[in-house]
Amino acid sequence: MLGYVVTGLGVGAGFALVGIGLVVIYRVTNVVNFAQGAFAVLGAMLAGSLLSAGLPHGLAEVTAVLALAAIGAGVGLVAIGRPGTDPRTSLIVTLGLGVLAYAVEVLIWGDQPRSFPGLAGSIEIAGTPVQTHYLLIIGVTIPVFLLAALFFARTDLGKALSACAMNPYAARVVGIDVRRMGLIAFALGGAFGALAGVLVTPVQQVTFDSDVVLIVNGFAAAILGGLTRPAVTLAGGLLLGVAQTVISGLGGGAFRLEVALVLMLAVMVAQAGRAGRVA
Amino acid sequence: AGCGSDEGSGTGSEPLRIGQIVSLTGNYSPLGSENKKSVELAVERINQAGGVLGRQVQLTVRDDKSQPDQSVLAFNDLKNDSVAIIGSPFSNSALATIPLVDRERIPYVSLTPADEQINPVHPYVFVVPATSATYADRILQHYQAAGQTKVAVAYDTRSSYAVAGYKGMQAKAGQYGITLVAEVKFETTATEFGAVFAGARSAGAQALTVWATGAPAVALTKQYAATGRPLPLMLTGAQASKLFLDPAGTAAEGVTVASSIGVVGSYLPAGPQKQAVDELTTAFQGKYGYPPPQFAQDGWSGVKLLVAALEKAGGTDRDKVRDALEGLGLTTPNGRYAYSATDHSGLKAEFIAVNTVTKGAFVPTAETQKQLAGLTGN
Amino acid sequence: MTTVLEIHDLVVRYGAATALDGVSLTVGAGEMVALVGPNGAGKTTLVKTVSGLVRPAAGTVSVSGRLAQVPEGREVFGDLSVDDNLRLGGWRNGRRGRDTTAVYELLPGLQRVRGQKAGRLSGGQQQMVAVGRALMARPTILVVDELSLGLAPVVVDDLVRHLAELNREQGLAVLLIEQNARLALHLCGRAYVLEAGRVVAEGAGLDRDHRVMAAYLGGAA
Amino acid sequence: MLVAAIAVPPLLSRSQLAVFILLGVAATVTVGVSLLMGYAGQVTLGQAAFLAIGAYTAGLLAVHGVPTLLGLALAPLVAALAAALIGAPLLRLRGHHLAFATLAVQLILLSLLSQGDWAGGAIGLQGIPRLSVGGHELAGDVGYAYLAWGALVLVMLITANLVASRSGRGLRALATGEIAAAASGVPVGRYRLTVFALSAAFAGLAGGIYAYYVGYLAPGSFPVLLSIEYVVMAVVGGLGTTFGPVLGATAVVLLVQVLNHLGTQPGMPGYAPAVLSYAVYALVLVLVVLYLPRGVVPALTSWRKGR
Amino acid sequence: MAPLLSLRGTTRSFGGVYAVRDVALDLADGELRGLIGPNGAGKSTLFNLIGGQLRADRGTVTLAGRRIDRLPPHRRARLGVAVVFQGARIFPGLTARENVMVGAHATTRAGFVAGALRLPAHRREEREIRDRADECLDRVGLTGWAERAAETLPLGQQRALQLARALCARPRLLLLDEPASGLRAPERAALADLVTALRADGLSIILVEHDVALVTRLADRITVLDLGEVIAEGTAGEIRADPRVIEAYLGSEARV
Ligand SMILES: Nc1ncnc2c1ncn2[C@@H]1O[C@H](COP(=O)(O)OP(=O)(O)OP(=O)(O)O)[C@@H](O)[C@H]1O
Ligand SMILES: Nc1ncnc2c1ncn2[C@@H]1O[C@H](COP(=O)(O)OP(=O)(O)OP(=O)(O)O)[C@@H](O)[C@H]1O
Ligand SMILES: [Mg+2]
Ligand SMILES: [Mg+2]
Repeated sequence: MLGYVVTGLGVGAGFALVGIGLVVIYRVTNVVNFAQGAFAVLGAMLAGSLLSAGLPHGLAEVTAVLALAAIGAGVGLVAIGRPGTDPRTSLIVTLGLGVLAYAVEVLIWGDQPRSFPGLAGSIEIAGTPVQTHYLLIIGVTIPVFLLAALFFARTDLGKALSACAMNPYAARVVGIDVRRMGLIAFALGGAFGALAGVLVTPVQQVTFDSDVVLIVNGFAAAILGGLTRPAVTLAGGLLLGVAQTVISGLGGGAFRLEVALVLMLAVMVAQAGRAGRVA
Repeated sequence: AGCGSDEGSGTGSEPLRIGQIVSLTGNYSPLGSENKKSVELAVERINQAGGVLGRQVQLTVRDDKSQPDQSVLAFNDLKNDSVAIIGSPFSNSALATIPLVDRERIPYVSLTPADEQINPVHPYVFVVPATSATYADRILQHYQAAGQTKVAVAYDTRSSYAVAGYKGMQAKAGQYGITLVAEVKFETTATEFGAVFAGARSAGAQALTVWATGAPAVALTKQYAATGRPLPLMLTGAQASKLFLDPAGTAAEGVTVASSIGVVGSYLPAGPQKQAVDELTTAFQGKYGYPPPQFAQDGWSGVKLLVAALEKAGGTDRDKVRDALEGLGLTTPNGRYAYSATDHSGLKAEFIAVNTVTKGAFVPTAETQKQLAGLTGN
Repeated sequence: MTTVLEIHDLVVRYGAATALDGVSLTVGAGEMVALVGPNGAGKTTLVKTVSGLVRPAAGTVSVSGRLAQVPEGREVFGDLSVDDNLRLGGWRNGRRGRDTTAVYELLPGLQRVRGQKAGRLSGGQQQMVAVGRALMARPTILVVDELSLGLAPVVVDDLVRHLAELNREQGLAVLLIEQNARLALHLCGRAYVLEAGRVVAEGAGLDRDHRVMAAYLGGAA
Repeated sequence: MLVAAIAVPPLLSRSQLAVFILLGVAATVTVGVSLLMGYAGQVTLGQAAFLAIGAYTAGLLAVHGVPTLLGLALAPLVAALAAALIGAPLLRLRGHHLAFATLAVQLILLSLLSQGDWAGGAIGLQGIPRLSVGGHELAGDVGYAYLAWGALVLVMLITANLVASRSGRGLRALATGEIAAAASGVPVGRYRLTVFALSAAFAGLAGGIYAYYVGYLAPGSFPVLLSIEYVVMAVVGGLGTTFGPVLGATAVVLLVQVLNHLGTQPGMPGYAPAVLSYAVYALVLVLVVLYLPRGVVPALTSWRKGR
Repeated sequence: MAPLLSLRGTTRSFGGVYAVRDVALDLADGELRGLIGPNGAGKSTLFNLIGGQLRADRGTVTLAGRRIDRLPPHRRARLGVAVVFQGARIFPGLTARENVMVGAHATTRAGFVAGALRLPAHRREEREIRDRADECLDRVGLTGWAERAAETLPLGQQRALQLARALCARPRLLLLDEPASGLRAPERAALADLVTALRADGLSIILVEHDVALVTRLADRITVLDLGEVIAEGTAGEIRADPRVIEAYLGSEARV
C-alpha cells in the first residue's frame, strides 16, 4: 500500500508540474493557457532530439527547458501582446497556438510516438516496487513548488506579477508594465511546461497530441487552487495521483479516472459551498 | 461530387477510382499515416506496372480526423465515384460507416480489426488485419506449447481492440487447457501499472498477456523493465512495430510480442509468401527509409486484395468485385487470405508469429520459426 | 514656474462620442490645481489619458517628474493584503518604498486591517488604500480622481490637511478632482471648470465667483 | 435563415448534403453553448456530453423498439433532466471551475459509456433504425437536412425570444452581476440551472437527430475536443448574438472540409493533411479572434453600421 | 404601531472579527433613518444582512412581522426590500433601460416558457415593465440615457441608474448605501428632492451617507455605528452634539 502511495505521489507530482505552468500564467494574465500541454510535448520532443544528437542527460533537458521559455514568451506575445486583448480571447489564441504546435511537431518529428530513457531501475517500498524515476520527479517537483510559492508570496516581483491579473488597470496605475510581466509569466510557463514534459516522458511516451491528457490532468491539479495557488496545485496533483494509483492498486483500474474526477468535483463543490456564503 | 482531379493518365481510358478513408489527424493518425503511405505506394507501383484492367488507378483520400461522423462524411463524398473503398484504422469510424456500406453496396476493405465488422458478416465488408480473436487464439496456442497453464490478462477497458482480445482469450482459454487466473483492467490514460504486475504475481500466474494500444503499452513495458521483469510478458499485434519499439527502447528487450508474419518476414523460407513480404519491404524501405510497420502491411495487403479481386471480376461492377473477394485466395505480406461467404476475416492464427524482442528487433521464437518454415505460400 | 503636467488641446473620443474636445491644462511645480465639473464632464477621461489608459485622438500630454494617481473607483489589488497594496504603490522606490509607517499614521483606520485582503475591506477603507498607495510612490505630482469618495468626514479632514502639508513642505503638485467642489476650490489655488468636454472657466478664486458657483457647482451657499 | 433552410437542401449533392446535415447538428449545439456563455455567463467545456446523452437516449430507445419519434422527443428531455441533476451540485461552481467540472462530467460519461455493455461499450451502438414518422421511414438525406435545420431554426427562435424576455434579461443581468441581480429579485440559482438544462436540451435534440441520421453511436463520436470545438464556433461567430452560432459553426465546418480536400489532393506530401489542417485551422482561428475579438457577427454588424 | 423592520441581536463576524455586533434597530413604517459611522463600522455589512447578501451569525431580521433572515436575497426582494449598493453595481452589456427593467423582476412573474414562446401575457407584462422603467429613469433624471450601454455612463449616472433599478421594484423598504457619493452639488440637490418625494410616497428608507449635511437634513432619526455596534441614536441635533460621535466620525463637520 505504501508503495502505491509513493508511486502515486510521483505520478501526481507530474500532474502538478503541468499544473504549475498553468498557475503561473493564469496568476499573472488571467489566461488559462491551453498551449501548456504543447509546451510539455515540445520540451520533451526537443530534449529527445538533443539526447539522440549526443548531448548528455541533464544538459539536453536544461537546454529544452530554456528553449521552451523563449517559445513561451513568443506564445505570450501573440496571446496577450496586442493591447486590449481580453483574457477570454487570449485563451482561444493559446488554444489555436496549441493546435499550431501540432503542425510544427508533425513536420519536425512526425506523428509517431517518442520517448527517451530516464532514471533506470526500481526500489521496493513495503513490498511494492516503485520506479526510481518517480523519485526523481518528486525530488524535482517539491523544490520547484517551494520556490514558486515563496516567489509569489514573498518577493516584490512575485507580488507585482500577481497584481497584474488581480487588477491590470491598477497595476498600470502603480507603474507595473503589465505586458512585460505577462511575457515573463508565459516564459516561466513555457519552462515549467518543458520541465514537466522532460520529466514525465521517460515513464510514458509523447505523441504530438499527448498535450490533451497532460493538460486535463494539469488543469485538474491546478483548478483546486483556483488556478492561482501553487501549494494547492501541488496538493491537487498529489491527491489526484495517489487516488488514481491506489484505486488501480485495489483492483479498480477501470474506474481510476472516474473515481479521481468525482473526488475532484466533490472537493471543488465543497470548497465552493464554503466560499459561497461569504460574498 | 466531382472532387477528384479529372485528368486521366496513361492509356487514355478513364482511371479507376478507389477511395480511402483514413485517420490523418487526431488520435489515430499514427496508424492512419502508415495506412496511407502503404496504400499510396501500392497504387503507385500498380500504376507503374500498367494499372488494373488496363486502367490507371486513381486514389482519392479523405481524412476522418479520428471521428466517426467525419468518416461518414468522407464516405458520402467518395461513394459515387469509387469502385471500392478502403476504410479507416479507427474501429468506431469503420462501424459508423458500415451501415452506409450495406445500403450503398460498395466493396469496403477495412483496415481495422474489430470483430463486429465480420460477425455477423456484412456482405460488402472485408477485414484485412487479423482480428483480436485470431491473435488471442494464437497466443493461447503459444502458452499451450510452452506448458504455461496459469495466465494473467490485463487489458485497456477503453480500447475495443483490447477488450475484444481479452474476450477472445476468455472464450477460448478452456479449449487449450489454460486458466486465466487474474484479469486486471486499466484505462488508456493510465501511467502507473504496479497493480497489473502485483495482481498477476499474487494470483500465481506463469505469464502475463497485456492487451493495449498506444501509450499505455509503452509505459507499462518501461515499468515492467524497471521493476525487474517479474514474469514473462506477452504483448499483441498493436505493439508489433517501431511505434512501440522506439519509445519503449531497451525496456522492451526480452518481451514477447505476437505479430503478423510480415513483421518477421526475413525468417520466412523462400517462396511466394516471402516474395510477397520482400516486395513490400523493399518498396517501403526504399521510399520511406524504414521497414514497413504492421499498419503499412495492412494498407498494402488491402490494395493487393482489391486489385486481385478487380482483375478476377474482370470489371468494376461492385457486386462482381464483392463476389470475387469472397472466392479469393491471395498471398500478401500478412499471410494468405481466404475470404468466403461466411468468413470475411481472411487471416487465420497460422499467420500470426510469436516473437521475442532481441536487440531492438523482433525475433521469432523457436516454435514460431518452425511455423514459419511451413509457410511458403503455396 | 516650471510645469510638471501639461496638457495641450486634448481630444478624446469613445467611438462616435467625443468626451474631451480640445482641453488644455497645466499644473506647475508645487501647485495645487482643482478640476471640477458636473458628472460626465470628462474629468476621469482626462485622468485616464494622462496615465496612458486612454489614447487621445489629438493633443499632447507631457509629464515631468514622478506621477502617482488615485484612480476613480479605488481599484485596489483585491487578493493582496493592505500592506502589500501599499508596498506595491512604492515598489519602484526600492527599500524606501516598503516603509509604510507614514501612511498608517496618516490613515489610522487602516492599521487595524493591515493584514486583510484589500478586496474584503469596506468601501471607505479601500479608498484609503488607494490614497495611501499613491502616497507610497512619493510622487512629485499626484493626480487624485475623487478624494473624499466614501470617506468619513474626519478622514477627509486629515487627508486634506496632509496634502496641504506635503504641498507646503515638499512641493508636491496636485491635480485634484473632488465631488465637494467647495472643498476643492478652498484647498487649491487654481481651478479649471470642465463641462461637456470643454474647459468653461479657469483661474484662481473661482469659489468667490458667484456666477461660476451658481452655474456649475450648485449655488454659492 | 428559414429560406436558406427550406431552399438549400434540394440543391445540394449528396455529399454536400451530409455536410449540411452535420452542420445543422453542430449549429444547434452551438446555439446552446452561445446561450450559456454569451448570455448567462457560464462556460462549458463539456457540451458534447449532452449531445451524447440525447443521441444515446434516442439510439437506445430505438434499438429497443420504442417508436423513433418518441425517442426524438425524449432525447432533449433526458438531456435536460441529466443537466438538471448534474447542475444542481455543480452550478455552485463558477468560471473556470465550472468549465473544468463540465469537462470532467464529459470524461466520466464517456468512460461510463465505453464500459457499459448496455450502451455497446467502446465499440459502440450499432443498428439504430432510421427515423420514421407515422410508418414512413425518413430515409433520404434531404429529409434529415430539413429535420436538422428545422431544429436549428427552432432553437434559435427559442433563444431569441428568451433573451428578449423578462427571464432573459434576468439571465444577462446575473451573468455580469450576480449579487445585484439577486437583490433585484432574480432567483439566481434556479435561473442558472434552467438555462443550463435548456442548453443541454438543445444539444440533446441535436443528438437525437444525429443518432437517427448516422445510425451508429460510440463514445469516440463525442470526444472532449468536440466540446471545445463548439466553444470555438460560438466565440468565432460572436457570443451573445443570434446568428453568431450558425455563422461560427458554418465557418469552422466549411474550413475543416476545405482543408481536408486540399490536404488530401494527390501530389500533396504525406504530412500535408496534418500540417494543413492543424496549421491553417490554427492560424485562421488565431487571426479571427485577435482581429475580430467579439466575433464575426458583431464585426459585420458594426462594419455595416459604419458605412 | 409595529415597526416595519426590526433587527434584534444581529451579529456577523469575519474571521473572528465582528463587523456587526448585537445590533438592535427598529424602523417605523414610512420612516427615513440615517445611518452613519466611520469607515469600516459595519454599515454596508448591516445592509447586506438585511438584504440577504450575507447571512447573520445570529440574531433576527423581521420585516412587517415576518422573519426574513433565512430567506435568499431574491425572496427578500419580492417581499419589498430593495438595495442601492455602495459603488456602481450595474449590469454592463445591458442598456440603461434594461438595467432598470431587471429591477421589475421582484414584482413580475412571467417565466422561461412564457418568454421563449412569446405568449401574449408575457408581451403585455413586458410593455408594462418597460413603461415603468421609463418612469423610473425619468424620476432619477436619466431619460436621455435610456439606450446607452450602462457601463459607458459616467459614475454619477451609474449611481442614479442603480436607484432607478431599485425603484422599479416598487419596494416598501429602500436601503441606500451612499447614494450621493460621486454626485456634484446640483445632482446632490436633485437626489435630496427625490428622496424626500419617495418618502412622501410612503417608502421606508435607511440612508447611509458620509455627507452629514445631507443626512441631517433628510433623516428623522440617525443611528451611529462604530466597530459594528450602535454607539448612538437620536435626532440630528443630538447626534451632532454627541462627543463620541464627533471624536470617531464627524471631526470638523460637527462645527458646520
Ligand atoms: N468606455 C466608455 N465608452 C463610451 N463612453 C464613455 C466611456 N467612458 C466614459 N464615457 C463617456 O465620456 C464622458 C465623460 O465621462 P467621464 O467618466 O470622464 O466623466 P467624469 O467627469 O469623470 O464624470 P463623473 O463626475 O461622474 O466621474 C461621459 O459622457 C461618458 O458617458
Ligand atoms: N467579506 C468580508 N470578509 C472579511 N471582512 C469583511 C468582509 N466584508 C466586510 N468586512 C469587514 O467588515 C468591516 C465592516 O465593513 P463595512 O463594509 O460594513 O463597513 P462600512 O461601515 O460600510 O464602511 P464604509 O463607510 O467605508 O463603506 C470592515 O472592517 C471590513 O473589512
Ligand atoms: Mg469621474
Ligand atoms: Mg460601506
